[in-house]
Amino acid sequence: MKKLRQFFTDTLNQITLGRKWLIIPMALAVLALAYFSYLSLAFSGTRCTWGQAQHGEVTDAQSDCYACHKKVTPKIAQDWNESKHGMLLVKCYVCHGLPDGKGAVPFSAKPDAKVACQRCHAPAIERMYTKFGVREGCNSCHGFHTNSLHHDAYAKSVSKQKAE
Amino acid sequence: MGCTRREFIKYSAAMAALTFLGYGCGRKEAEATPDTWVKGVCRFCGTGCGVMVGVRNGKVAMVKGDPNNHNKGMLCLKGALLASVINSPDRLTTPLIRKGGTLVKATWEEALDLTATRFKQTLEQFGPKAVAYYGSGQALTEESYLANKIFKAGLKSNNVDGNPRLCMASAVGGYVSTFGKDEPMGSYEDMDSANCFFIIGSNTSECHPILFRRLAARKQSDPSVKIIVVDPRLTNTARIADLHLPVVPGTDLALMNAMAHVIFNEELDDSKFHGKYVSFKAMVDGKPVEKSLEDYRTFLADYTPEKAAAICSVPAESIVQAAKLFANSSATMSLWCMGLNQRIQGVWANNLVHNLHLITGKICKPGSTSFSLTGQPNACGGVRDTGSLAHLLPGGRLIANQEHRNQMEEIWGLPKDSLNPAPGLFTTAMFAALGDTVRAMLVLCTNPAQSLPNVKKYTANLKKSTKFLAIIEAFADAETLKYADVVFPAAFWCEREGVYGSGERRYCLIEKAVASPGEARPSVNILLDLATRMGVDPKLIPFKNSADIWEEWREISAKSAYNFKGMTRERLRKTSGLLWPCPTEDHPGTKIRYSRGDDPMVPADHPDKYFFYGNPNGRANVWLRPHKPAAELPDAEYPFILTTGRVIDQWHTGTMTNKVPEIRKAFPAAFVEVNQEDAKRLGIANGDNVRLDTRRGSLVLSARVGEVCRPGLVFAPFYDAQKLVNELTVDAVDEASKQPEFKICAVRVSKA
Amino acid sequence: MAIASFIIHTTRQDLAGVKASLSQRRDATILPWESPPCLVAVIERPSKELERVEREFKATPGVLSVATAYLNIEDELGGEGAK
Amino acid sequence: MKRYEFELKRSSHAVDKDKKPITCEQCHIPRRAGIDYLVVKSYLGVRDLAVHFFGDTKDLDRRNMQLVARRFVSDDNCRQCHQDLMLTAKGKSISPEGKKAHEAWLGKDGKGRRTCAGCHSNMAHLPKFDRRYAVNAAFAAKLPPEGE
Repeated sequence: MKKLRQFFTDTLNQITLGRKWLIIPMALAVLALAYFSYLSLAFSGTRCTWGQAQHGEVTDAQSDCYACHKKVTPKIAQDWNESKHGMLLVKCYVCHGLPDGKGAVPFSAKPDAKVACQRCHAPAIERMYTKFGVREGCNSCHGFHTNSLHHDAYAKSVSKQKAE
Repeated sequence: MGCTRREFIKYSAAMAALTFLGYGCGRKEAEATPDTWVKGVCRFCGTGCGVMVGVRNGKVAMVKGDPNNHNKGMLCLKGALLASVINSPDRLTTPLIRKGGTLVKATWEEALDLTATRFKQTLEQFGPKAVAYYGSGQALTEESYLANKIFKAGLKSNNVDGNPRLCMASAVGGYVSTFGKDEPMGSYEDMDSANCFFIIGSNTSECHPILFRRLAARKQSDPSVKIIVVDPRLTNTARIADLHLPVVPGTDLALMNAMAHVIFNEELDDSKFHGKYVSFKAMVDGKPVEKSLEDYRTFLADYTPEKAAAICSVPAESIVQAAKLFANSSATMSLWCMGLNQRIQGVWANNLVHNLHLITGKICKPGSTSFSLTGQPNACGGVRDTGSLAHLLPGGRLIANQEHRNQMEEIWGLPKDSLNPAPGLFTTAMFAALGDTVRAMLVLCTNPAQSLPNVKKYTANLKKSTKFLAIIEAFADAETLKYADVVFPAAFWCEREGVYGSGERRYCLIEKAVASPGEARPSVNILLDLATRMGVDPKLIPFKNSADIWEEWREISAKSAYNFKGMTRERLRKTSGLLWPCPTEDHPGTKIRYSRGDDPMVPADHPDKYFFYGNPNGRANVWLRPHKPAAELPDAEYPFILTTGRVIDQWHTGTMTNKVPEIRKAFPAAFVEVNQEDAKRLGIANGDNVRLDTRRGSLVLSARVGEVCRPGLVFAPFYDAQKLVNELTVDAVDEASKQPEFKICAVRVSKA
Repeated sequence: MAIASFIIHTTRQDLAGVKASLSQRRDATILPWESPPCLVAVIERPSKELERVEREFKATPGVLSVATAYLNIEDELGGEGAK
Repeated sequence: MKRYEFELKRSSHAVDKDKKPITCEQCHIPRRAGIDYLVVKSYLGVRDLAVHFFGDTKDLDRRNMQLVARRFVSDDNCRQCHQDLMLTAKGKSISPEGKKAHEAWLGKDGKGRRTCAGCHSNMAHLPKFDRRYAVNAAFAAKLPPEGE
């Protein structure tokens, strides 16, 4: 422990050698860094900690994902219902799997686009790759839940509007 | 949120690690990709989507859509989860024989010998009328053709029927009576150019999701496309409708006659078309009689929109609007399914849809077609085309017609007039006679103990000791196994090779991708072994595998209007399906039938653009069909109407879909949909147990209260083997097609 | 005390067993991960002992490999903030 | 700011159960004195000043702001009033679905999202793009149909 402290002070001394005033902006920078990192980590982004979320037990009576999520995550449920996927009844479990993880599809709040999308959209993904090269995920442009068929009355989908 | 600094650091530590895992995921999954992809067709509905079966280490690892087939790589949720069905541990792996009331394992020799002996005994003792074959729209074309030949040509028994009797018979009746030949004249491609869709009696979005996707995409690409949905339920299909007509079940004949009335009154008919290509007909005393356009108009005069509105309980303006949308669009496509077919006026309802197309000339043109949707993957190709029904012979020939019989005798190399001239028993009659006049039955690839209407009546016969029932089945939990004397384990789906024919006349080869489990064998080989042991003339069945059978069937088709001689096995291997007629190996297949230039069956020098060669006069028939109510109407005692159907997740009797954990969890048990107003009146809340009583049985189901069903109507799906909804349904059949009226029966609804 | 996180790879069959045996450690917070089958262990120990902890993880039956993902020894420098 | 006040006054969070108006900082500033309070208060203060002097207050991207604003709505603030998570603000029992979700949040059965606002959005503000949601219908009805 002492060695480490020695090493730390030595390095500091070497950097600030003969320029003692440098220690003030450096300290300020460290403080500011600490301030902002605390801010961004303690109050992180959207604060949806999906990595930690775990689904509770589901009884047979609650087996319809949509019926329950219409109440507990109403916006997501309505988005899905109005989206192409909802309209065409590509239901929750097709991409997200079963909450107990015992299904054929691995359970995930954020399904891996490489596997989930592939099952139906393989030709389109192929076209995208040859046209634009490899990209991360599909969701950033083609929202899984917001690619609209309905709420914009068959007009342009949200993804296309965004692109304009 | 309270969290100490140390907790915070620990949290960041965990997140750092999880971030790495996020990347690790993609790499891991990429390693699990299949080694080889084998082309096939989806095992479920009649849409016939092409699939690619991903095989890894001899097992099906993944299923994805075939980009070269009509579905363009898309699959519905059932298709996408097909891998769990074929990998299910719940498969039959050895033959079973009933001994002392229970099914016990047996060897193939024992099972085959027992079945052949029992069939032979029955034939000797009671004659060919006492044996029967009950086939399926899920069996391969080769299997159906072979079974048909074994029974009709080999055993001289015409008791060959199949579950398409329960789903497609009325559509067959409709096409044959109107056009002279079965099967739709259009293809799915018409969906891309239609400007108006008339969907009647079909919940396309749940029963044919990939076709619904196609028509939704059409609607999205062109906002001027109009969709009319006629359905007593506000289904998911109705969500994209511009006009939804929630008619009282069983009143659509009045509706369609009223639409025809409006079309003539508003002069929206195409007199050039119907003057040249249509003849008007009516049934008088059981015989078809020629009628004139004037007769037809007089007949329609009775069906004013106001009168129809009163019958159907929808506004008269909506009927007028529907007729105008139908007739004013540049191309109209009608789609229907069980809502019209499973009715005692099924054939008539089918005729009336064709009528609308014929009087407006919206037929046999791109986007203009009357298109019947199919429920099973091979009802069209396997059963309708091969004539594996009690009144048919292959290639659209009729048993009752001596000329047709003689043609088949010549083709099959039989002595003249040796085929049994009496049509056999149709499905419900066959099961009604089981144990009585029918003593031995072979069931292939279907589950009648759950799918027959008024099923208790027929399971009583299945229990009789005077019957012998052998079934060829892949899954150990099928309801019908309870009544079987011998069970043969069958290779499933892509465990053997064969052809499926989908709803648009598309024949597509399922290639063998994996080996079948245990001792399971392809049904073709089981049928061949049985036939040999039953003493069927070996010259009739000179086959080794399904490819041999296909060769023979392909040659035979050349002698009928169902000509697909050009579809060699090699060609089917290379392509993702071809549409017949396809007479030569360089013919690309036919998108539109009866049209000169498109259909190879119409001579290139034919004087008219359209030629309905199925009818002797070359014209299509417009039938004068009056409105007729359902077999069992609601009354004071049973005031509600019960209709049955499907949900998107589950397929038919659920023997396959229940193998998928996701689906089993999503729809564990059958339920009953009740209208919210009715529910309020009866004191039923969502999730309550509701008792349904009909004259045939009663059932307690959990309620789903909402606005899906119109008031006075309740709906229950039939997939649940624990809650057999078919114990409630009525088994009255259509006079012409013999298809039962699953869709309408009177029911009492009360809180349990 | 230092805080570190490890990614512990295992097989799908052994996942539950490894989780059970690691959960007995008082100094560790264990988060299982389904695909790929592995666990995340967050450890609170003096930094000198971390190497030993890693060896212990490796020795646990069913563990295929162990990787360090995060290390924080700030508290050992100042000696404050530990709670 | 006026827009937010306007929406707040028409929302379900206009007044507390004693009919006392609920103020902005009751939700948006961490209640407990300490490092959280200091950091958030100073950060928001500086940022507000910056936006006031240098930013364009008319052109606010509410879609993005919504995500950021939610960061500082601390659960402790919500729980000052909503103590029993199995009861509604009016003291009635919540729906079975709600119970399940709150049990997950409490860690009894599963683990829910970390914050109240993660699920319960549009409690006091309703941008135009969120008005189409059925769950916001009652709130949207109280706001003028056009305009932000």
